[in-house]
Amino acid sequence: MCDALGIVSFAGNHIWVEGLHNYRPVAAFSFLGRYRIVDFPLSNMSNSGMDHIQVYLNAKPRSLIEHLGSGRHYNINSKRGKLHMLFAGSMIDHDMYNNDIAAYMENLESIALVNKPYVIIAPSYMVYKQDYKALLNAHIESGADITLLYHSVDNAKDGYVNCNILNLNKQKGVLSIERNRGNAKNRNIFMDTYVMKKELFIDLIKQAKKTSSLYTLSDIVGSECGENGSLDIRGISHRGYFAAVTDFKGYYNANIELTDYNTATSLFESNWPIYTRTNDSSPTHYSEDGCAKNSVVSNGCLIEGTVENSVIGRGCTIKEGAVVKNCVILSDVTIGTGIHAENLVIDRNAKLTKVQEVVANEGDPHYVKRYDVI
Amino acid sequence: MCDALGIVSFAGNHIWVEGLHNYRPVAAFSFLGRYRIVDFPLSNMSNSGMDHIQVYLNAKPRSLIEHLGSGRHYNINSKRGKLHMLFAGSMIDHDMYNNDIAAYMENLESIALVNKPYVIIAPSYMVYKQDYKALLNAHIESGADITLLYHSVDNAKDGYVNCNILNLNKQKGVLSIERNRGNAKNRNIFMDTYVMKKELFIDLIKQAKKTSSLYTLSDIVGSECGENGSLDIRGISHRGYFAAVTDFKGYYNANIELTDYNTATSLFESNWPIYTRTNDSSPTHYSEDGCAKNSVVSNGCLIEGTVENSVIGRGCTIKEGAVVKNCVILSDVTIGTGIHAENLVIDRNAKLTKVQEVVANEGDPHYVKRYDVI
Amino acid sequence: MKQNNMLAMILAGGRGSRLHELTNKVAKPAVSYGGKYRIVDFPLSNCANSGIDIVGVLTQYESVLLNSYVAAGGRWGLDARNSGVFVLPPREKADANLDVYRGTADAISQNIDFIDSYSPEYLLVLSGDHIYKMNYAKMLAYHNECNADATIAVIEVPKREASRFGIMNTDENGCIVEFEEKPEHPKSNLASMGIYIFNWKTLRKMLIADMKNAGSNHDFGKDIIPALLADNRKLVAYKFKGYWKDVGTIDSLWEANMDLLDSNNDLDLSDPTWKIYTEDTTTLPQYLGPDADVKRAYITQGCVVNGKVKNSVLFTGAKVGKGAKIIDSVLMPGVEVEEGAVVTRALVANDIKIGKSAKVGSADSEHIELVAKRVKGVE
Amino acid sequence: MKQNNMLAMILAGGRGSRLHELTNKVAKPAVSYGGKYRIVDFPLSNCANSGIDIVGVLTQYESVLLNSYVAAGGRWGLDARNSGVFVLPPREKADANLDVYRGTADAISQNIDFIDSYSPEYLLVLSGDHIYKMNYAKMLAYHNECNADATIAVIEVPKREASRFGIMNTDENGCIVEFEEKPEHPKSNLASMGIYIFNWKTLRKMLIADMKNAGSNHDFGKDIIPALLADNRKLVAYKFKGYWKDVGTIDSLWEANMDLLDSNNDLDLSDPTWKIYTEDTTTLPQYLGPDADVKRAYITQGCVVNGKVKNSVLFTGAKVGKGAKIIDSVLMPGVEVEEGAVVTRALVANDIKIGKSAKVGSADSEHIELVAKRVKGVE
Repeated sequence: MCDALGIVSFAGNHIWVEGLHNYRPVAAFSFLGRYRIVDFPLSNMSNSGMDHIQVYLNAKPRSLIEHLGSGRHYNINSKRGKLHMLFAGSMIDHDMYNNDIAAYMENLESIALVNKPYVIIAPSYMVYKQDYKALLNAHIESGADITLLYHSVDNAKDGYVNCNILNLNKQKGVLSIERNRGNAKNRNIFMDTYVMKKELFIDLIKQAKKTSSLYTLSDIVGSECGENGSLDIRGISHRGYFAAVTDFKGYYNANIELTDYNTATSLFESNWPIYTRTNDSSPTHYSEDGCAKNSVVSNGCLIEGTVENSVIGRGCTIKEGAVVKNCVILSDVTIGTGIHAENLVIDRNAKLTKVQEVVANEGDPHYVKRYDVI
Repeated sequence: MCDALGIVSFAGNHIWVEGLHNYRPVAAFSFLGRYRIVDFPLSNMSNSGMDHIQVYLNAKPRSLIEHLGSGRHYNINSKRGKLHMLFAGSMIDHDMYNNDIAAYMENLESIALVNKPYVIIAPSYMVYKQDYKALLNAHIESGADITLLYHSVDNAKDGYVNCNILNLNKQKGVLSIERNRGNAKNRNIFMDTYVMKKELFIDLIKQAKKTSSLYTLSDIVGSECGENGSLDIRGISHRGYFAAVTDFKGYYNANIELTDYNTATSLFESNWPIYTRTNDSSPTHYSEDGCAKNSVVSNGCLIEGTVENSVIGRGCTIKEGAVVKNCVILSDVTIGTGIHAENLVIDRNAKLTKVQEVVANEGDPHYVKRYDVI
Repeated sequence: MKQNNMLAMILAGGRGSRLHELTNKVAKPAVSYGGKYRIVDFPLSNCANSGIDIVGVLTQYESVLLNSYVAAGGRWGLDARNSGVFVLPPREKADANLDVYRGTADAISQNIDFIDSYSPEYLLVLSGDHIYKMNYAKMLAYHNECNADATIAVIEVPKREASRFGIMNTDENGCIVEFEEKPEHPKSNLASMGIYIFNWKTLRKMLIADMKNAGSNHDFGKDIIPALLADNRKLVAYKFKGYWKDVGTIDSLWEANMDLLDSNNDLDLSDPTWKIYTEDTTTLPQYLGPDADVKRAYITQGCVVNGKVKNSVLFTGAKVGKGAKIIDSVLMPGVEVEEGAVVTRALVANDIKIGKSAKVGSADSEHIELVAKRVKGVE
Repeated sequence: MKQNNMLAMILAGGRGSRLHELTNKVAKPAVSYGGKYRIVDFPLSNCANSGIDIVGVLTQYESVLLNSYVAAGGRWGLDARNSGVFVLPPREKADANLDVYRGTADAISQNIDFIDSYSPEYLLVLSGDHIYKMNYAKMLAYHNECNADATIAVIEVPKREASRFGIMNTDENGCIVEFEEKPEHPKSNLASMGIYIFNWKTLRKMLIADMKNAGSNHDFGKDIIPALLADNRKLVAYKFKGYWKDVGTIDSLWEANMDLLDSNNDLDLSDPTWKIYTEDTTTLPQYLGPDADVKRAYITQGCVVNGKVKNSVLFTGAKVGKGAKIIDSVLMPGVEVEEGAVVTRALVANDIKIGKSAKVGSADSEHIELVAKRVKGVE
C-alpha cells in the first residue's frame, strides 16, 4: 500500500482543446480508441497501491462520471478505498474563478478527512506511466518539501503549448515555474505532478486562496521556489513515453505517434496494466476487401475499406472502397462507401457519407463534430 | 420486465427546503435515518422491473452521485440495464432557467436512445410506494395519452405547500393543474408522476422549449388538459403512505410521523423492499442508562441518554443525561452530556455540547447547521 | 427473482474429452471461442439479457478455472443486490457423503435446497456448452401461454442428421407426445436443444421420486422427460430459429469460429441489443503493423499483427510476426506466431508459440490440425 | 495481488457440531454473530482491510449457504478487477477422483493449481471461525523483517488454560523451537491462533512431500509445522494483542455476543478505520415502540422493540412484543418474541418464534439454553 491520497486534477483554464473540449473535459477524451485520458493517472495510482483517489470535475461531468463509475475496473477496493468524484463550485467552462484552488477549497473537508500523510497530485490531461510509490519514496528520502515531476524535451518550441516549465539548479532545486513560451527547444516540461505532505497541501490551498482568487496550485508553489521561497522544492526527471494534451494538435499527435507499436511499448508494459471501462464490444470484423496497416483498431468495428496510420475507435464502420489515412476516429463513426478521409479528428457518431473527399493538409489536421453528417 | 424508461426528476425551482437545501438536492436528503429520499422512487422503479433509469441532477450533485454509485444496490443489472446520472446544463441553484425541460433538452439524445416505448417520470422529493408496472398497465388499458398520479388529502390548507393539485372531472379526466394555494382542505395533490409514450414525452419537451424558456413539464402538460387541450390526460388515485418534501416543515413532519410503526407499515412492505446504500455501520449500542421510545434509531449509534419521538441518523452519540425529544437528527451528530434538545432538525456532524437547552416550540421546529457546534 | 420468478441452472460438468488438449486443464464451458469469449458466456449473457438474476452453475470436472471465471458475476451484470452466479459443485451434506453428480437430473436434485432458498416459480435448465443467443423470457411467455408443465426448446435439423439428436415428436398443437434419444428412424426433425423450463413444484416432485429410483440414470432426457410424459403432464416444444451450435470436436469448434467470418452470420455478435458479455482483460489495443495484410478476419484487442491473416480468427493477445501467414486458422488467446511461420487449417491452443519459419497444418487435410505443443522454429 | 503479493486461504470446512442445531443447515463460519455479522465476515473483512485482494475459501460441509454467501465478494469490496473471493470445495480432477479434504494441509495441497495461477510470493492461511480484528499487512511486515520462512500468530493465554491450545515454544528471539498440540505440561503460554504466513515456494514443496506421506494427518499443526522445524526452517511467532475468540460452543457464542455490551470491549466494532463488512440486508430501520424499555443492549436495524430488553443482543429483524422481556439473552436473526413472553439466559436460533407469555431459559442455569424450536404461547 501507498501512504498517499491521490488527487487527479482537471485541466486549468489556460488549456482548451478546440472541438472536442466543447462536449467533455479533457479527462474524458477518447484516447487511442479504447481509453480515456483519465485512465492513465488512475491506472498509475492503482498500480502504485493507492486506494484513496479523488478525481476533480470542473465542467460537463456526465461522460467522466459514467466512465469512472464505482472504480472497480481500476482495481480499487470499494470498501477499503474509494474513488471519489469531487466537484468544483461553479462547473462552468471559461469561468476564470473556476480553478483548481477553488475546487480544493470547496472540498477541503474531504481532503482533510482522508487518513494519509501524503498527497500525490497528477493531471488528467497528460499521458505517461509512473510508479508513484517509487516517486513518494524518492520524495521522502530526499527530504524535500515538495517534489515536482518533469520531462526533458528537445522540441519545446513547437510542442507542449500551454505547459509549464521548470527552471532547475544543479541540485535539481526548482528555481521557478513558468509558462512555456516556445522560445527554446530544450526545456524541462513540468508534468503538473506534485508530491508533498497533505498538511502542506492544505496550507498551500488556503494560502493561495488568501493571496488571490485566481491563484492556482502551480502559482502558489511557484511563489515558494528559488532562493526567496520558504520551501525546499525539487524536480525529479521522468523517463518513458510522455504526452500533454493541451491543444488540438497535441491531442492528434499523441494518438498518431502511438500507432507505432515500438513507441507504444514504452507506455504499455505488461506489469503496469492500463485499466479502462469495457464496452462489451465484439471483436473487429475485416471483410474480404478490408485492410489496415500501421494502425490501432478498437473492437466492434467493421472494416471493409482501407485504413492507414490511423486510430479507429469502438464500433466504427469503414465501408467498401473508403480510405482512411492519418485520422483519429472516435467511437461509432461511419465512413461511407468510397469516401476518402485524411488528416482528420472525427468526433463520435459522425457520418462521412456525402462529400467524397474530406482531406486536410498534413500537419494541419481538421476536426469533424460529434453527430455531424458530412 | 417493464417496458418503460424511468426518469427521476429533480425538485423544481419553486421548491426550497430551508437549511438542508443549502448543502444538497432534496433527492439526497437523509430520510428516516438510513435512507435518502431518492431511494423511494428508485426502489419503486426497480421493484417494478424497470432497469433503464435516468436520474436528473440540477445542483450540488456530489452526495447524490456517491449515494447512487453504480446502482447495484438498487438491484439493477449494470449490463442489461443502467442507472444513468444526467446533468442539467447550468447546475446552479436559484437559476430560473435551470428547470426540468432545460435538463431534458440537454439530454434528449440519451432519452431517445433508450429502446423502451413508454416513460414513467417520478419526483425525487416525494415519498410513496407505487407499483409502476401496474400503473403502466392501467395507463395502457385506459387508452389515455398521459396518466398522472395523485393523492387525495383533507389537509391541503396547512400541508402540501408548493405542490400542484389536479382538478378532475367525474371520469378522472384532468381539467387543469394548478399550484396548491392552501385555500381548500380537500385536494387531489399531484404527485408529479407521469406515464406516457416516450415519443409524446419528447414532443412535449420540444413544445415546452418552444413555448417559453421557463415552461416546465407540468406547465406544458397542464396546457393540454381540459376540453381545450388536445390530449386525453387522466388521473389515477394513489393509496397508502404519501409525503411531499417541499418545505422544511414537510421534511420534519414526514420523518416524525414515520416514527410510528403502524404508519411505517403502510410504506414498508416485505414484498416491496426499499433499497439504499449500506454504510457498514455496527449495530447500535445502548448503555446501562440509554433508553429510546417511539423512535427510529439507525445503526452505529451510542445511546447513553434518553431519546423520544425522534429519528436518529447513523453514527450519532447521545451522551449520558442528554434528552432528545421530537428531533430529526442526521448522521454523526453528538448530543453532549446533559444537553436537552427538542423540536429540532440537526444536520450532520453537528455537535450540541455547550448550550444546555436547545428547545424550539412544538409545531415550529428549528434547524441546526451542518458541522455546527452549539 | 423479482423480474420473472425464474431461476436458471447451467449444467457445466461435461468433460469435453473430444476437444483433447483444450480440455486438459479447463472444463469445456470455459473453452475460448470467437476471439474474446468463452463458451459459457453465451448461456450466462442470455440469462442476464433475459432478465434472470440468479444463476447456478453445476460444475464437476477440472473446474477451478471455470469456477473462478463464473464466480465473478459482475461480468454479466449478475452482481446486483439480489442477483448472483453461484458455483455448485457436488458437496458433502449432514445426511449424505460427498459424491459426484450421477446425471443431469441428479445435479439438480442435489441442489434442491439451493433452489428452494429462492422459491422460484420456474426453473430454467441450460447446457453450459452451446453457442447461441436466445431470449428465455420469450420462451417463458410461451410456456405460460401454453399452460405447460414443461417446455423444451427444439431446433429443426436436417432429417438425415436427426438420428444424432434427442428427437421430440409433437402433435398438431406442438405438444410433445414422445421423446426419442438418437432414434435410428426419426419420426420428426425437431432436436432438443437441452433447454428446459419447468414449473419448479412439478419438477421438484419428479426429482425426489427419481432420486429414489435405483434403475434411473438420473438424466433429463432419459428419465425425467419420459416420466413427465408417463404422468400425463403437458410438455410443449418451443421452436427456436437462429444460430445454435454444440462444439464437441476440434472440427466443429473451428467451424463455429469460421462462421463468424461471414458478415451475415446468424449469431451476429455485434448486435448492441443482445451483447455477449465476457471477461474484461487489460490488453493493448489491436495493433496492425506496417506489414500487416488482413483479409476476411475476426481480430480482437490485444492482437499485434504484422503478417498476413486470411480467413482466420485471432483471440485476445495473439501475435503474428512479420512475414508470417495465418490461413483458414484459429489462434487461441496468447498464441505467438513468429516471423515467417505459416499456419494453415489449424487451431492453435492457448499460449502456444510457433517458432520462426515453422509450418503447421495443411490446406488439404481432412480434419483441422490441433496444435497444442510448442512448435520449434526452423533455422 | 499488486498490493502485497499475498494470497489468503480461509479454512472454512469445520462442522461445528458443538453448536448443535445452529450448524444443522449452515457451516460454522456462516453462523450469525454480533447483531448483523456472520463469523466469516471477520477474516474476510480483515483481508480486505489488510490490502489482500484474492481470497480462497475452502468449504466442505453443508456449504450451500456459506458458498453463496462468500461468493458475493462485493460485500467486502473484493470484487474489483483483479480481486475476488473464490469458493473452493473438493473437486474432481483429470488425475484424481472426487474426495473430501483429508486435513487442513490437504485442503491447501488440493488447490495448489488455484494458488499457482496467481503466483503469489506469500500465502496467508486463516481459520474461518474466529472472531478478531487483525492487520495481516503488519504481520507480513514482521515476517519480512524476521526473514522468516513461516510466521505464526500467537496470543498469550492464561497458563492454566494453555493445555487446551496448540502451544508455541520460542527462543529469546521469538523463533519457534517447538510446537506442542494441547500439551499436558505447557512450557509457554503462547497459543497458536491458526493464522500462518508462509513463503509460498517453501510451503509448496512441503505440501507436495506431505501429500505423498501415507502416515501424515495432512494437518498444519500436526504435520507441516513440525516438518518445517525438522527442516531447520525459520519459524517466528507474531504476538497478537487484542480480542480473539473461537466460538466453539453455545456458551462461548453467547459470551462473545455479551462481550459487545461492554462499551470498552476490545473488539470495538464501531471503529471507522477497521470496519467489519457484511451482507447488506434490506430491512426497516430499527423501531422502538411506545413501551420499549432498553438498557445495556446491542440492537441492529430491522429490529422492532416494544418490550423490555436488558443485557441482550438483538440480531437483524428480531421482534420483541409489548410486555415481553429479553434478559441476558441473544436473539438471532428473525426471532419473534410475542407479547408477554420472557427470555432469560438463552440463545434463540434464527427465525424461531416464542409465543405469547411463554417463558424460556432461567437466570440460574449453568449453561445457556439454546432455543431452536418454536415455543408455543401460553393462554
